Amino acid sequence: MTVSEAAPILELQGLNKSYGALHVTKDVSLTVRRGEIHALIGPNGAGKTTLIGQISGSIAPNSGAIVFAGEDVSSLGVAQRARKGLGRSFQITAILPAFSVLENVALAVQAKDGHSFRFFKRASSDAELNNRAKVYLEMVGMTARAGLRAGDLSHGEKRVLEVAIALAGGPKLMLLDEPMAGTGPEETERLVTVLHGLKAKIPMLLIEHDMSAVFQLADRISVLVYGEIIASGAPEDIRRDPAVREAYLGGESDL
Amino acid sequence: MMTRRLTAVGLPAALFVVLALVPLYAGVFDDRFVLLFATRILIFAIVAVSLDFILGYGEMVSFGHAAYIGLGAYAVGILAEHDVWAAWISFPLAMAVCALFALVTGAISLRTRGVYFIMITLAFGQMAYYTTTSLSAYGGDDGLTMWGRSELFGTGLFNGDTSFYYIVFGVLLASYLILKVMTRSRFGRVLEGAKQNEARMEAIGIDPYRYRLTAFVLAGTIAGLAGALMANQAEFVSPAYMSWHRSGELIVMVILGGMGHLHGAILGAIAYMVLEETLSGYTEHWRLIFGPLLILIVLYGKGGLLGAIRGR
Amino acid sequence: MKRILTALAATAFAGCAALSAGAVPSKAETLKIGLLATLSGPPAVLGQHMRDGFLLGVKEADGRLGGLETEVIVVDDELKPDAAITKVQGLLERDKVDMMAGVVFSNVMMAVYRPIIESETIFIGANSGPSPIAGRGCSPYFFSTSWQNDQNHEVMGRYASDQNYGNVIVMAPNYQAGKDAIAGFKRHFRGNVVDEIYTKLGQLDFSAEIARIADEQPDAVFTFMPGGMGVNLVKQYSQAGLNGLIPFLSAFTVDETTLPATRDMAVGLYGGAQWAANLDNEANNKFVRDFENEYGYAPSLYAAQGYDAARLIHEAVKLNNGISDKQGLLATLNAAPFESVRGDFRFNSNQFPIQDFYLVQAVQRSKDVYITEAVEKVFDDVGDSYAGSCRM
Amino acid sequence: MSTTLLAVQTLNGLQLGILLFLIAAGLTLVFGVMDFINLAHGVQYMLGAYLAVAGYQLTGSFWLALIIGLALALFCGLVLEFLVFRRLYDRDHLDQVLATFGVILFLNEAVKVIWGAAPLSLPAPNLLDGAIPLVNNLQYPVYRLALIVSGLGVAALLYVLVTRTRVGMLVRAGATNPDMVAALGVNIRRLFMIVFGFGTMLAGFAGIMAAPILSVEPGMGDNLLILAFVVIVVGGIGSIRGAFLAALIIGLVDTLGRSFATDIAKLALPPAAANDVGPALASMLIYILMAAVLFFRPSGLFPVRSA
Repeated sequence: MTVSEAAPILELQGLNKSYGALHVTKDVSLTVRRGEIHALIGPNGAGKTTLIGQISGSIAPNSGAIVFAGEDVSSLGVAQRARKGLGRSFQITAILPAFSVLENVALAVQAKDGHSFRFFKRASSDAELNNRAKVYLEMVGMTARAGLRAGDLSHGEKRVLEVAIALAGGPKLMLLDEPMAGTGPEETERLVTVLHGLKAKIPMLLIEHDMSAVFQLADRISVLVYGEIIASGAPEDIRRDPAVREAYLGGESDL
Repeated sequence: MMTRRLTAVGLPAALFVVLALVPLYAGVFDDRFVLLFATRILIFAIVAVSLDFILGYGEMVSFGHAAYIGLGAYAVGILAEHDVWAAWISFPLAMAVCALFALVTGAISLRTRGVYFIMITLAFGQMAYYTTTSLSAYGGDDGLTMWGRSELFGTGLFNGDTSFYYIVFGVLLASYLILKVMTRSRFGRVLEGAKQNEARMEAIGIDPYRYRLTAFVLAGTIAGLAGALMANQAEFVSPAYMSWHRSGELIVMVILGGMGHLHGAILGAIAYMVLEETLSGYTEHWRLIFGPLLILIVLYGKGGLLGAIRGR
Repeated sequence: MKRILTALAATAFAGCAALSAGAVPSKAETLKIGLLATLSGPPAVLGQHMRDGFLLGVKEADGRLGGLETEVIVVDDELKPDAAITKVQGLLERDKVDMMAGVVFSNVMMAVYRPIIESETIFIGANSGPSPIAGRGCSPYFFSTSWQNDQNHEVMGRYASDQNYGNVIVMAPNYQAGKDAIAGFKRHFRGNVVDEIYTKLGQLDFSAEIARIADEQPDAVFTFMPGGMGVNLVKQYSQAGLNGLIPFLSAFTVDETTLPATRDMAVGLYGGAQWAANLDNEANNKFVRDFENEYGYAPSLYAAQGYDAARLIHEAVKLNNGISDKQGLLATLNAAPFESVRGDFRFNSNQFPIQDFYLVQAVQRSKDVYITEAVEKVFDDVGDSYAGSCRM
Repeated sequence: MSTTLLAVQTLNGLQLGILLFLIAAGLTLVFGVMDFINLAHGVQYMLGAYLAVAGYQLTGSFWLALIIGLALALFCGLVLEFLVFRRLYDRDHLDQVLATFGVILFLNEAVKVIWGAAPLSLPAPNLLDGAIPLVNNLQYPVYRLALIVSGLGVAALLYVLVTRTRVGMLVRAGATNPDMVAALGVNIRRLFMIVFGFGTMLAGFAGIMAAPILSVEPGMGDNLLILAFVVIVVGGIGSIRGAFLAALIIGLVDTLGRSFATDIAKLALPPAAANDVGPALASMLIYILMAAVLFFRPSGLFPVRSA
């Protein structure tokens, strides 16, 4: 089975969103298939944040549907979609800074279990929780940092931790919102390696500015401009697409 | 790391040991007032601990927490007015009333955040306050005198100064331990995680609302229990127990002590009330000293008294 | 760790030590009195008048009430009933006071009454007189130098009847004292109460109520609006042009504690009281003169009650040769062996006063001094209506 | 219940609303722009009233008292800013609550020590001392009309300042996105000081304007502070327009509630019970209103800062 034939994990069907006269999402349709990394790129102000909000559930579209793992999730809230298997990282680092690295991940494991109304057993000595959390830290190569306060990590490590947290939820899809934002070249490389290793297991929708990372990772790329998908396809096709060049780089070309 | 562990365990342990010895001090020095005053402090400490549970761990700044003292006290007082003195009836009832009130008001209040939450809890507190002031049948604003104390299976434990002190002490210790254990449980992690980053909690599939509501109800219930004790301590119930000034004082106690540790709240309640009592003994205008003192504590003692003790 | 423990212990014991400071057992030749008054928040002025009156009484006895070296411990109840209980416990247990006096507000009175009388401490109430204390809950240890709460309102009810006011609107804050006030007014009022308005406690703006009064055009208005509420109401009533159009009858609303703020706007308004500055008797003339000399402001009925409380203690203790014979002292106190500033004064069976009540009116005495003056005696030698249910 | 009475009560309600707006405007401005919970706003209002009374005792003129009161209120505000508040801007809300609570305790007591516990008065100026006949016996005090005019004036001034000036632009930007303003290289400290000083003046002005109709006494600001918070929360924190509308709504609801709650309760209940329920309900009405507004719009009527 090739990637292109696999069943879609996420399908956006004709999403529209406007704020007053401002039409920020225009009839956006997009699919992410199992086994692929689908990158969404676009210049600033293209409406990526609004689109992510609609996918994750914090913003309600005016029309259109979001089908996730074969189910219409359009009317579900953020937490409900997350429980269905939609993991995500944030554009602005969203970890729990006062918790340790391990605790951050353990909390996500606990959330997946759905057993959070346990009042008396001490969570930090819950071996099952911790062992499972350690597995995810291992996957992203952060085992050595497990005991550290998450807020004390370097920026790049925080981004990696976010990926681990998202992983710990056992996601069917990861929605990664600019994971490389603000990271240095070495850290970017590390993230690329981590994501590349995960690709086979978990499909991803990657929103990213760092073009070299996008072209290293993505199987398919969609380009969002002024709230509209102007092109969608394999990286080589996108690289060659004149409309993309025009809109994205104003004619310049070193995509 | 080692010292931190010691402070986290040693300080509250020392605190409780000192508190347990107060009746001894009172006995040796024949000072009944210290015992009575300490009883009152501990009742406020129970309320402060319950407030710290939602404030320090869950970032729910309830500006109506005094309402639970009043509701709990009124439950006991009104039952006593109808000649029901059994603590095993009145105390659970007081807690149930408060739990219900917390459930309803919390369910509404928790839709809001930050200052909006502060104000909506104030609104509910004020509603409770105005309701009791117009309860003519139970004395309205003049309050309701209890002509005795609750009865615990015929033991008379509520009547002795020392035995009542230890009842209050026991409730405080139990509240503290139960809440402390909870803060370290899975439940507590969710509460604290939601305080640190709500979006992250939702993204991993946890909607903090239910957890916050549970904590809110729990805190209200414990405060109601303290209210039931307060009715017994004062043998008098009054709407003044639930004025917004009192809610404000409770918040101040928690911040003063250092929030988010539970024993900080106890320390805060002790410090606040002892300071008030001592200063007002020196001068009628003690607020001229107390006000600036609070400011100095904020400006220079970050993390309240606990922060100061830790020397951070 | 050690540092923490030491610090903690030090704090705790410093606290205890501070709390027990002054715990000296009282000797026979001294008299220690705890004076509980509201001295903070907006109503502080009432407590201040009462305290100043009491302290003047002590001062005039050269600091020796009944010949005993007298120490008055003034305590602010902050208008918090539960806090007041603790403070009273402090006075009784730590300071070992021989007597208690004072209390401005009824909710505080109701809270502290039981602990005081149950400790069998003599308690001279200098203001609040709620009905339970005058009636069923009366005690041989409690004496009042003021009135039962309803009485000043009854004065106005009687006066309104005497004036043949057919239609009256009554208005009070929505709390117990307000409801008692209106019940008291109605007790002696034969006309028709066309409207009862209950306002919010601590209300600022009365324009809605005033519009309603103007709309209904009653023969008179009776109100009980203590403290700042009264100031707001009087100002706004006057600004709305109703002064002189609709007679304004009140109790505890227009007196020397509020006149500094209402001044001309209150002049001519009526109140009911058991005391006024112009009651012509020797004790009163001396009191008013000395009070103004001492404190530089005009005394109110609260000050007069406080002063009388001190004078009652002074004379009774003197007659009784000290305080060691408590039963004897109770009997002496009961005989009210002193010249009250309000003239006629004796104790009823419930140890509340039997006294005269007057219609008083606000007047301007000099450029900056506004006072109330008695213009008519409404009740002669009356007791309150709860004395019957007091069994001692 | 006559239509004229209803009309008069509506007018009274609007006027109470204007008074509330005067007090709430400064609070919402400081809160919105600086994200600073200033519990001391109430005592600054009180200070304005007292300073004006002092000014009046000195000069015998309301207008001079107004100027003196405003100037001194500004001065005291800036002193407080220098000594306390500027150290609190980057602290969290609870630190601000605790410290400004300390300021309340101190100033309430200080006022009592300086001016005594008895309520004081500030007479309305002769120019505004009369009354206009309305209906029946009722006259409408000119001073209250002046109060309405000054409230509308403040609203207009704020509107112009916020929409038409550079500082106003920064204020608006600061309310919606404080980080951005700081990033633009604006001297945020100075901006804060200006806003705070202005907020102080507004509080003082409200106190002075209220003094002729309300009692000037220690602690007079405490309950008003709560009302002002109700107003700004209902309106949406930081929104001048929200504060204005919310103040009017609350003034109206409170006044009409007080006027008619008992009558309405009498329709359903026996008179004695109605006399219990009506006033209690009237006292709670604004809190019920606030709870209801926040239930349906958790960030107030006109939320400024999008979450």
